[in-house]
Amino acid sequence: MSDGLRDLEVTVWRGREAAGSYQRFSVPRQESQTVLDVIAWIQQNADPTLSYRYACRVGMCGSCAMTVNGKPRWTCRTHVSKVVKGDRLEVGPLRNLPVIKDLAVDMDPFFDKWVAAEGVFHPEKSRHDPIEPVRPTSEQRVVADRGIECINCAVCYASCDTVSGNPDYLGPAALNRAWTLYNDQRDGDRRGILDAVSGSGGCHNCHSQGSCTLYCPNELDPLGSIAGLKRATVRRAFGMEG
Amino acid sequence: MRPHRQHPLWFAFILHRLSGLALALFLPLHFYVMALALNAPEKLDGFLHWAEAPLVKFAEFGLVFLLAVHIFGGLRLLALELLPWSGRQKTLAATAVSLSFLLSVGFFLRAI
Amino acid sequence: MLTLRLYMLQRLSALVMAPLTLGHIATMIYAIQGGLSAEEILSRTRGSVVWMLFYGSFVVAVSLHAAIGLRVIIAETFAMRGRRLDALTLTIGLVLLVMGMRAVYAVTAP
Amino acid sequence: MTKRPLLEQHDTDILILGTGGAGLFAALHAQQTAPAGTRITIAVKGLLGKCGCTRMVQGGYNVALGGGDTVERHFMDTIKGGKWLPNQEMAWKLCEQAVVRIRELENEVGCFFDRNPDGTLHQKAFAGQTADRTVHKGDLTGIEIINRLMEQVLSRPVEKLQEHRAIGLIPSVDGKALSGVLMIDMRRGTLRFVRAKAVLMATGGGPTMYKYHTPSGDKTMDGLAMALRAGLPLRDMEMVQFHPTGLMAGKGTKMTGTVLEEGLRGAGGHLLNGNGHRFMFDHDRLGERATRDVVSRGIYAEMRKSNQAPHRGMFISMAHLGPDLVRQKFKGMVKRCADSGFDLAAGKVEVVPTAHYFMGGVVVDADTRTALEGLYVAGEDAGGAHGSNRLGGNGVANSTVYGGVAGDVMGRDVAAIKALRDPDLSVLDAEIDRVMHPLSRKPGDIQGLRDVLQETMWDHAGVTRTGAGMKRGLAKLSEIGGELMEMGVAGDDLAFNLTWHDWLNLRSLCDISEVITRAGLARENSRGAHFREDFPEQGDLDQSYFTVAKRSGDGVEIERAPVEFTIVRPGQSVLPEGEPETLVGAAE
Ligand SMILES: Cc1cc2nc3c(=O)[nH]c(=O)nc-3n(C[C@H](O)[C@H](O)[C@H](O)COP(=O)(O)OP(=O)(O)OC[C@H]3O[C@@H](n4cnc5c(N)ncnc54)[C@H](O)[C@@H]3O)c2cc1C
Ligand code: HEM
Ligand code: SF4
Ligand code: F3S
Ligand code: FES
Repeated sequence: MSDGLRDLEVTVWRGREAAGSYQRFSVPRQESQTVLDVIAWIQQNADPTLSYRYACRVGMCGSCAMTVNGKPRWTCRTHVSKVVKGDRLEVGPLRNLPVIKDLAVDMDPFFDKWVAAEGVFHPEKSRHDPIEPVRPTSEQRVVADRGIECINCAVCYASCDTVSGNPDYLGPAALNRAWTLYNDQRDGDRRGILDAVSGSGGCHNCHSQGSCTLYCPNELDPLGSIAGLKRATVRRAFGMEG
Repeated sequence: MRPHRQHPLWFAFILHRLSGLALALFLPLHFYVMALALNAPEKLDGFLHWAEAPLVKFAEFGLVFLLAVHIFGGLRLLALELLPWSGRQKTLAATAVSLSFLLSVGFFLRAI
Repeated sequence: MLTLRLYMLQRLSALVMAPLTLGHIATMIYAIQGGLSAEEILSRTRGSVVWMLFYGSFVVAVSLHAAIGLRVIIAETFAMRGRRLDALTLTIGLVLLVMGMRAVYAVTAP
Repeated sequence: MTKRPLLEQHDTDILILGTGGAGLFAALHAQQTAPAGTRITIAVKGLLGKCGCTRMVQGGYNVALGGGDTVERHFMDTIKGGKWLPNQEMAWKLCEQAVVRIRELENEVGCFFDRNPDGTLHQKAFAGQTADRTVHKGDLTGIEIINRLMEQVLSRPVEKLQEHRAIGLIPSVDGKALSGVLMIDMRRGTLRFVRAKAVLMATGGGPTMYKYHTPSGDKTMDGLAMALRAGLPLRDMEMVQFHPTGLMAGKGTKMTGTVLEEGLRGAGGHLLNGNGHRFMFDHDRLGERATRDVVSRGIYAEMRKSNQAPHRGMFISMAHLGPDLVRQKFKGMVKRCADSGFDLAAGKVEVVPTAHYFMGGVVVDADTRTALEGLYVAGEDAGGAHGSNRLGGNGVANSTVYGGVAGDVMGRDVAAIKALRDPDLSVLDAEIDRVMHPLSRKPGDIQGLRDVLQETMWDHAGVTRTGAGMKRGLAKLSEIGGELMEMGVAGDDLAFNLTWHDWLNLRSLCDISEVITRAGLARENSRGAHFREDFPEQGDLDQSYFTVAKRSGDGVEIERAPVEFTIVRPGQSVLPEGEPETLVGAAE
């Protein structure tokens, strides 16, 4: 299958947080091959100690994101031919998160911020109540639906330079979730959400760099969601609803 | 430049930041020069003559340019943040605004 | 670093400045085109309450705006936080305000 | 012998293994029912909520919510779909509690499922159902369910042990109850023994010992292998569900085996062989719209006949419906295929049946209790609710319903348990030896050996089976198992050492593969997912039996146990007289 195609020259980040370096591997090229396949090939055939993370392999779990030729990507859904530069591929861990080892990062800070942004549904009803009718075409619902299909892959988080500069910044994914919930008419604490995103790490720190929206593999628009939160908080500050 | 930064919105961001920074650094200077009017009017006059020199003219051009870049960048941001527009409209508006601004600045500078 | 309050101050000051700055540039271009000397410029602004308010509000707005803007840049670039950052923001704002007001006074005092 | 890593001790009250629908629901419910101050710990092989199959649920969640549909009807569909093998108490509770659970998911957890234009929940019908019953969120239902559950759990005081892999159930000194669970802290490569008063096993089965499979990479039958070693009875172990249309993209990519959704066939997609012949009507009058097992067997039979396709699969073709329509209706699927280089909308995509779900599991009662005190099992690890076949949409209903039940039951049970139990150290030692075994052997090609296992299971205990084939399979399996024990892993750095885990994965898969094959041999008829060419008849329904596998010495023993028709007997129905056969319009 690899006939006609030259081997890939892959450099992979090895090591832990502070100490580490790129290591070079030669990987046979195949017609159907994702970046994740390349990494798995290295672990299975060249260096059994290479560490990385994946689960679903189809773009649903958001565990496999890495930095590929300098850009954050979900590796299980990134075909090699789309990102390869000549025959070269450079793969590193996601930015902005602590590295556990090689290509695996600690995602806890990302999820801590998700919770800190009140990205958690606040129920008003219980399992004993009927399910609330919600018109799918209502303006609010349309807005909520736009941001709902996030797989928490942290690609946006890794792409954002504001996160790099400001470790307190909640980041695009958490804020996108907060905005989605804010527009969920069933949520019982929409004011609390606005409070949570108005602190010193809140939505107002976003400089609209737009990398989040550009790189989100699911074509979500955290940039737009964050702008929505900024508007909502300002409106409330002027006493216009909230 | 790091690959993840190579896209228009990030360029817009860094342009806005650098112009803002440059303006903030220039501003005290500007205030100082203006304050000369009170203490040493002749120095101010000398300064204004000096301002006719080509190099200084060029610097001035740079300053007006920075200011314009920053203002329109800022207006773009404010529109993006405060008006619930769709992404496409925002891009269109931004392009329109920046084009018109470039034209007008060019026009004014030539007139000087 | 930027809370809602600082954010609003920065955006509001920007909104105030936008027309002021454009007005200022236009005036200057007009003035310089006419080849005005310092004396001539000053003779028009001195004693004018309108110009004083014009430049005065610009100075107030820009002190706020630039101080907050620099605060963000400093915090993100040099990882400065907390009291020190607040103090620095305040200092920058005050320096700009004082210098700016001196300039306004110089240009518009009767 | 490599030095043993330090064994850390850790105590908690309720320990939950796995963060799929079952594990996360258990954590929430345990928190609601357990006495204040109860320590709840959730341990998972990957990241919390980001592994396992519940996240991968596409089609949706079965629940009878009126509009003519009833719990009785859902129950009858489940029993008939399972070909009269389900444990009827479990199936009933599944259908009944799904109604509560879906309201909980919407009202308390915050899931938002697709609505009709008037704002009510939208429901559709999967194959094998007699009502529009499946609640969904587009075709990414699992992401919505797990993300919302994950947020709730993350925001509560539940201790999380992420990238902690359970490797052994350790009984108490007297052997009567469970003391705790031995784990590997995968990030550091150290061992940890966690004692708990109640342990829920919700590691989600996962038939990934087949050449083509759909589940996530973390699922390798660890739970069932642990249960087997602990001497627990496992039922229905021959029942492996194949999804007819897995993507075939070649051997070197993890994309191979992943699901192309059911809806493609429902919408009118054609299945073609290498000559472009639409072959499904040769096998069934419903053609491509027949049930999963039938279509899987059709494709498999065709594959054995003709070898033309590049990787020997068949093709699904949608283009005749109009590429633009396909692109619009199956946006996610088209994009996913495009990412791996295939044009689903206008071209044809090679497909193959792929191992999808495991109906077998630990014998439990309808309260998730097992034969071992202190051990509870829910979700795909538990056997009984589905019998020989799981209806599309019943999988996630099962894991969420029984996860919640387990949480409630454990929360109440721990109140009565005074102290943690001390472990049987000899078992603990043996389990530690087992995981350390490969570290003192010469490294070998583990992936290569897994390929051999997957070929073996695919060929001999796959979509269709024969007695002779399964016997050959057993011989191969014993060779593979032997080879694995001689194969090692370089043990100098155990931190995040995936190759060590590959070895352990393969160990679990080998153990359960043997059970699947032996149970397949013991069932001498064809029911649901289990089809034997040498026994193609379903056998007497009234005399239905299920298989029960148990460890005996070093081997596995299979018994047959009669199905108890506690609610309904074959030929009867719990539906009122005169109810229509189906409520689903002929259009779909
Ligand atoms: C692609 C796909 C699509 C599906 N679509 C549908 C559908 O539309 N409708 C439907 O009803 N069902 C569907 N199913 C089936 C459904 O996903 C499962 O039935 C159900 O989600 C299983 O839930 P669970 O909680 O038991 O296990 P899972 O959700 O699989 O979770 C298992 C958990 O246990 C962890 N684990 C495994 N081993 C260990 C260990 N040794 N130590 C610690 N933790 C461990 C895993 O990492 C994971 O977190 C689908 C399955 C797949 C694969
Ligand atoms: C001469 C005057 C001005 C100075 C010295 C100045 C300075 C600055 C500085 C230093 C920043 C911080 C940049 C950053 O965070 O990256 C900034 C930001 C900003 N400025 Fe100005 N500015 C001036 C005028 C204006 C005007 C007239 C506008 C109005 C339209 C404006 C709009 C903005 C906005 C919206 C930001 C926020 C950018 C962000 O958060 O990313 N500025 N300014
Ligand atoms: S918003 Fe997009 S990029 Fe960010 S975590 Fe969610 S899916 Fe990933
Ligand atoms: S990249 Fe970062 S700065 Fe804002 S628009 Fe996105 S969060
Ligand atoms: S492995 Fe799940 S998103 Fe890539």
